[in-house]
Amino acid sequence: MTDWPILSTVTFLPLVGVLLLLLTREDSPYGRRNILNVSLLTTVFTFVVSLFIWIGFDNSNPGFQMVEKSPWLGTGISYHLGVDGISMLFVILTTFLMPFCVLASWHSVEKRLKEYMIAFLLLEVVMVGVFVALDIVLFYVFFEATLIPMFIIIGVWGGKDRVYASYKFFLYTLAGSLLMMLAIMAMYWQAGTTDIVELLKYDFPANLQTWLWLAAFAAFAVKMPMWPVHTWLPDAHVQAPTAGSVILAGVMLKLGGYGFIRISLAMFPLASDYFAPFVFTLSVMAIIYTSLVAMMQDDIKKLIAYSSVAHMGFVTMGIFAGNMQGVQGAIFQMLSHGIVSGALFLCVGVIYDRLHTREIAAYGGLVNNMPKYAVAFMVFTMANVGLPGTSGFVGEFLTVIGVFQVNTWVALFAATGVILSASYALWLYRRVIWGALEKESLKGLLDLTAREKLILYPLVALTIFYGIYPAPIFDATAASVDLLVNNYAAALQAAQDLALTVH
Amino acid sequence: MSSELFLASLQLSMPEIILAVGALALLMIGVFSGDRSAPTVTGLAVALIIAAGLWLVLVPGDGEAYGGAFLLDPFARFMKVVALIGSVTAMIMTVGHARSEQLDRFEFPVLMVLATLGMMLLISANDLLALYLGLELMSLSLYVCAAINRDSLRSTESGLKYFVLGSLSSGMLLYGCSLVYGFTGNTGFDEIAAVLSADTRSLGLVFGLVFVLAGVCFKISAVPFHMWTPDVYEGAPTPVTAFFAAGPKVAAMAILVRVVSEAFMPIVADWQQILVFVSIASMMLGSFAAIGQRNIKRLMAYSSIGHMGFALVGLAAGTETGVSGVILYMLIYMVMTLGTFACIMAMRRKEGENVENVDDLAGLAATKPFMAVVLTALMFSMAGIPPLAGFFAKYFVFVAAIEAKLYALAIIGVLTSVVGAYYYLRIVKLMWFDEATGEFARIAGELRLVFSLSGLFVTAYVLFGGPVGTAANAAAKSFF
Amino acid sequence: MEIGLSHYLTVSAILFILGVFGIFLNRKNVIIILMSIELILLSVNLNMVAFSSYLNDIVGQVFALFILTVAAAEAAIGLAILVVFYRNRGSIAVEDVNMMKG
Amino acid sequence: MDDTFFSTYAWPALVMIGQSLLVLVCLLVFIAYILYADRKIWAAVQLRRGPNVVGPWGLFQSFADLLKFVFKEPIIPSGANKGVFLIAPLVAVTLALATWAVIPFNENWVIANINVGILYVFAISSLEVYGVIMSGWASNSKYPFLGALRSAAQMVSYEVSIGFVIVTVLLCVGSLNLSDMVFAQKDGLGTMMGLPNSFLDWHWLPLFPMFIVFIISGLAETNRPPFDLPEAESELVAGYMVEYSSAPYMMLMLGEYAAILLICSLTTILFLGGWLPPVDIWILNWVPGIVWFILKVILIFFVYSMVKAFVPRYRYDQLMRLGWKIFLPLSLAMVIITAFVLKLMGWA
Amino acid sequence: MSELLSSYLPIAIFIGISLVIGLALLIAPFAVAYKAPDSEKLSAYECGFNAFDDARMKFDIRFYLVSILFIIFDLEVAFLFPWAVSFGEIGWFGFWSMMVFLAVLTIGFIYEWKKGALEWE
Repeated sequence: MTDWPILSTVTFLPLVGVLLLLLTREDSPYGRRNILNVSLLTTVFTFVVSLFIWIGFDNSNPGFQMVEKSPWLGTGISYHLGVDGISMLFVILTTFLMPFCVLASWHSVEKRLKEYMIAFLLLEVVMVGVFVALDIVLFYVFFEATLIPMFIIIGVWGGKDRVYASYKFFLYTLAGSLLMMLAIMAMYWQAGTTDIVELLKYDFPANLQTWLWLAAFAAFAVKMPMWPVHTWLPDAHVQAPTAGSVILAGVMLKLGGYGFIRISLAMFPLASDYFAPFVFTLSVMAIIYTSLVAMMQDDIKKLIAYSSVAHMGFVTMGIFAGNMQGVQGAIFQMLSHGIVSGALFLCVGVIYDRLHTREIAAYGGLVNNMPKYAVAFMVFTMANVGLPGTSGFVGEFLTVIGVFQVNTWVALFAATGVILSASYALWLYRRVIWGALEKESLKGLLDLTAREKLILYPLVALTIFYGIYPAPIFDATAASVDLLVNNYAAALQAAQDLALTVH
Repeated sequence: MSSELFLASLQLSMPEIILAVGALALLMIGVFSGDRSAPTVTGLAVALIIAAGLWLVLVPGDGEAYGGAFLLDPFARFMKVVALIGSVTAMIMTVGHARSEQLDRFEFPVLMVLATLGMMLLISANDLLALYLGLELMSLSLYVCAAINRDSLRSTESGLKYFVLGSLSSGMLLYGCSLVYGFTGNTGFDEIAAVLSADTRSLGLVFGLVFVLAGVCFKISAVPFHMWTPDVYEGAPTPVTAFFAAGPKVAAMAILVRVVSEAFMPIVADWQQILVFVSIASMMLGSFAAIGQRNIKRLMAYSSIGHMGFALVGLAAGTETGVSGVILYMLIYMVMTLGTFACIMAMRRKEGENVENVDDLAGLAATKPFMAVVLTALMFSMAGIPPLAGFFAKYFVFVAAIEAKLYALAIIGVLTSVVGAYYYLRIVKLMWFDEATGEFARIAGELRLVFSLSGLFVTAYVLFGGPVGTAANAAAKSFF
Repeated sequence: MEIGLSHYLTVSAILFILGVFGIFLNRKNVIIILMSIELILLSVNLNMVAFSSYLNDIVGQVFALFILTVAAAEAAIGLAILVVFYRNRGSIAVEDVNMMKG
Repeated sequence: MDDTFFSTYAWPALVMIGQSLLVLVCLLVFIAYILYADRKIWAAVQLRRGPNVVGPWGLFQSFADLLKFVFKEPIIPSGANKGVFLIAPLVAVTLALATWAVIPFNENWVIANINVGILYVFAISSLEVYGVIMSGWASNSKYPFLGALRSAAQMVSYEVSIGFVIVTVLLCVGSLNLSDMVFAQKDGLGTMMGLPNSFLDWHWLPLFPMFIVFIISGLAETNRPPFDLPEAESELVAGYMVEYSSAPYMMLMLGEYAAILLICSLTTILFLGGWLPPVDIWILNWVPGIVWFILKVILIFFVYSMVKAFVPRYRYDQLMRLGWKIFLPLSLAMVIITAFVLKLMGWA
Repeated sequence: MSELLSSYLPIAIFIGISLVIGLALLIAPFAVAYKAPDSEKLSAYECGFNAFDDARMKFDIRFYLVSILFIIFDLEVAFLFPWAVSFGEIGWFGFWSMMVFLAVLTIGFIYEWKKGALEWE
């Protein structure tokens, strides 16, 4: 098992599915069935294989594991893969969510199913790639490559304003990440390597760090998304098909957070420290402002999208708190949000498939004929709010604790965000689920089908499980985060000492 | 010249000799057997170019020939191979279109061979005189190629425009050459460099430099010498446009690289400013002006202007990394362009008419999925989205710019590439998001081959880019 | 007055500028453009020969000879293209070269 | 003003002016009599008497014509471009006369013994086509226009062959100076065979085909019959001269005859040994070189006149065919052959 | 007097005098001749017709062709002149260089011939 390049296998396994899909034909019900089966099998199999990463993962080792390295492109760039505690669980999260995306698209995608599935499998390849890449150019390649399939997914299978949304998504992200590309080049020029392991050890000069941090920030902040560059997200979410939203919220947003931890915080500690208040300000703005905006929404998906922005505010806040609780909380929050927001979009997908509208006003009293749905939806809403006992609580709590050690006011404002999120989430739940079943169109709705149960129940279980017993995740991340935080503190200390000796 | 020296010269320039003698032989074959020989002549022309390319690849040995006017080094070899690939591909693409575009005359392949010969000479030029002659041989053939459809007003008009502006540019180039000659007393690049590093430069020489750069920039259609490009691209028959966009650009860029990094290396500060300006202007114009274009050939013209701006970013750095970036950029650009033009040439309605509006691509993903996938890959590649080849092209030139501390250039570069992405996306959007308005006829085999290969190249570059990059690095070492 | 290099260069510069202006300011006839191009090439030749004599170096004159040849080829091709254009358009006025706006 | 200026500039300039005037006056008088001779010869062939009224045997006919032309009313057609219309004859006559500046009439009897003499002649005579084009275009009338076009095309067509012919001579001589060309004919094929210096050494013998090509091309170049298509009376009346009258007309004619004489003297210099006597014996050497020169020119002119009298006019397509398809390949081949032979025999 | 001046000044003087003679001849009739223009006399000659239209009309494309061919071959001659003059000094290399050049031109010539550019029918 040791020699087997498991990371490459997991990363590129979906390509096998792509190849198989290319051989199928779509023009009959059987063909359609074949496509779905192939996709489902591929994603499930990938997930199963990816579990071996977790099994083989050594929790006590803070460094990179399962490393693969070979020269590539002949100009200093190498094909270098590996996982540590920070990235490993994101890989699992990605492979875990993919089968749900396939299942969620079972009936809802009517045209060009084959291309749809191919796009999703390619997306899986590049997303996993981002998390396992240990060469910064490779990282960038995967990071940026997510744009192509996502653009097509939103544009082809999206809603009515899909063209606008896909353009906005693409160009926002591209503009941000191209600036990061310049930062990567500058890092290469400065450090003479693009290897993340090497770069992590490299001490960038303080003034250069500032610029590099800003450039990287542009990319990750857009991807994350942080207020005020978040505006592409609601559009993209609303227009994307259900599975697209799941992936967007569940995984793509995490690319930004992962980037912050892996690159901004770890490589530019001085700049991170310098800019931390700035990030806190933006995060608090995001938490409060977008929560308020979320309350004003008539569209379920848009509401969830804004809530995502708010939750990502906690993440950035936690990351740049720069301490153990903050960073671990942020990672946990991202993983939890990956599951919860993905699940919420799946819930929306369930009723959207039935009624083909996402207007909140079109619903009401669903509890009467969809009790199971109401239960599932409730669990996710609670998790979204951050109710203790759900996974959402752990992350939010930890990040707030983390930031409390750094800045009390920020923690205070962030805490108000929790209250706000409770109000919009519960209000949404009330308007959709509670109340009398008055609308004619809703009366004929059936409760969850077997497929939908298969989608939602595992997520419900997981949400509650991690809410009660988050230890497996902390165990995995602890060592790496500890190393990271120590390095961060050490770098700050060193800079301070230097400053003192100079004066 | 002693006979051994002469024989060595002959051997170094054998690919050129093959092309020259071959072109004359083809002309004779053609004229003695009439216009129905056009397919044969095309086939033989392809064989000739392949023969020249094989000689280049297989026969080692570098050096100077003809008293230093002709230079074969790894750089020249690499660029020549690239240019030859471009020419031969463009030539193969014409086969199916010869009749409909009235290219079914044997002169056309002969002219293409001559233009290719001009490119080869240009790439190897190591003297202002050789540069001029190579450039003119190429340009004169291209002028005629542009106007080859003599019954079409658009074709002849584009030929006329190309001719007038092209001659103006060679006039400027020459004026520059004369000043450089006058103020350095030499026309050989090595001697010019030697004089420049020994003396302080004079104002007249800077004028000469500016004029020379202007003349060459015209050929690569960099702003502000781009005026001809959209019209010529639009007016010339599509196979000719494909030809224009491939080899000549590579050759002109090669000589630009050689002129600045060999002859004018000692006054790098002077030409760097010029190239930075030209590069910024090209990138900006290329991305902004393309937005409103409806004709896909015109769009490609602006796209090529923009791409030349990006390639110049690397050159402006004036370093080995930069040159290697330019080399790779030109290679990748050429492959993408040829693939795209193969797709454009495949835009033929079932009724038989060729269409060239961007909107005609609507719904292509439904009607011709394979072509749509390839064209999508090409468009994303042109926009510079990883993991496609176009990204790496941009990556290498920008690395060089950062290395040379041209931050502003790099930042403007990435911003314009976002704008550029917008119009490439429009094509993707049309193909994938919109409903088809009509269907294209069956795609000719050679076009399918070309765009498949091109699509394969841009997608698979991540896998096999290594050797290509190494070769480019080795080629760039020629100058440093 | 001794006629030196700078006089030749000045004359040639004036010719060159005349040629360039002839191309851009002329709105009437394409033939005039062709003549302007020839004028530019002649100014270059003057430069070349003047430098050649000044530097006591034959290369400039060789260059001039080549320029002459290429100029002739260029004129021939230009005329030929102009003729086919005329056949299609029925005019060689500059403002009629306007099928494509660029 | 000091003496050096006078001795280095003014005096030589005065001498030059004097020489030039002398040459030009003699030339014009010569042309006058050549014209007379032309008419006489033509008349004789046709069994007419020709001009015989003015002066004894009509010897002053040309001068009478001159006076008549000058006193005739000059007409400028209403549609004509006046400036160009009047400049055209001036160009024609000036260029035709200017060429004579480098023609050596005898050893050192030359106005300007420049080292690129033949190039000068070639250049100036190439310009003569401008006079034709200008006059035809300025007249704004169909016949002159077509005549000028034809004439121009014909002149340039044959100029190519003439160029090649000159190259063959240059190969043998190795100099562009016209006097050198004559000197080079002192020794040649004849002396090589052991004969004394004689007319066998001249270039006409080794380059015989070129000699013929040159003579015929000369006819075409100067629009002489049988190649007088541009002024074919039956088709174009008088070609580019239709609208001309009075002195401008006379100037065009003068230019033409000056050009014809020039071709004759060029033939003499290139092929017939210039001022050299036919055989190098004392009695012939005693005769001044200029006499031999003039005699040879007259001889060629006589041939031209006879051709005019005898040979029917060519059709235009025949004319172009002769020029492009026969003379051009022939002279090109002769250049190659001459060069090859010279190289092979080690003569060059 | 410098050598350049001594060999070219006579030419300038000669041309000047030719010009003066030409001008004198040109001006003479305007000075001395009797003038009585009328509109018929001044109209263009057209075999008794009134002129139909402007005489600067379209004409046969072949005249262009001839002029183009002339330019090419005349330049060939321009290359041959210096070659021929220095023929004795350039050896076999010079000889064969020119032969290659002529061969290329001959091929061009053959092409023109076969394409019918030299026909005048």
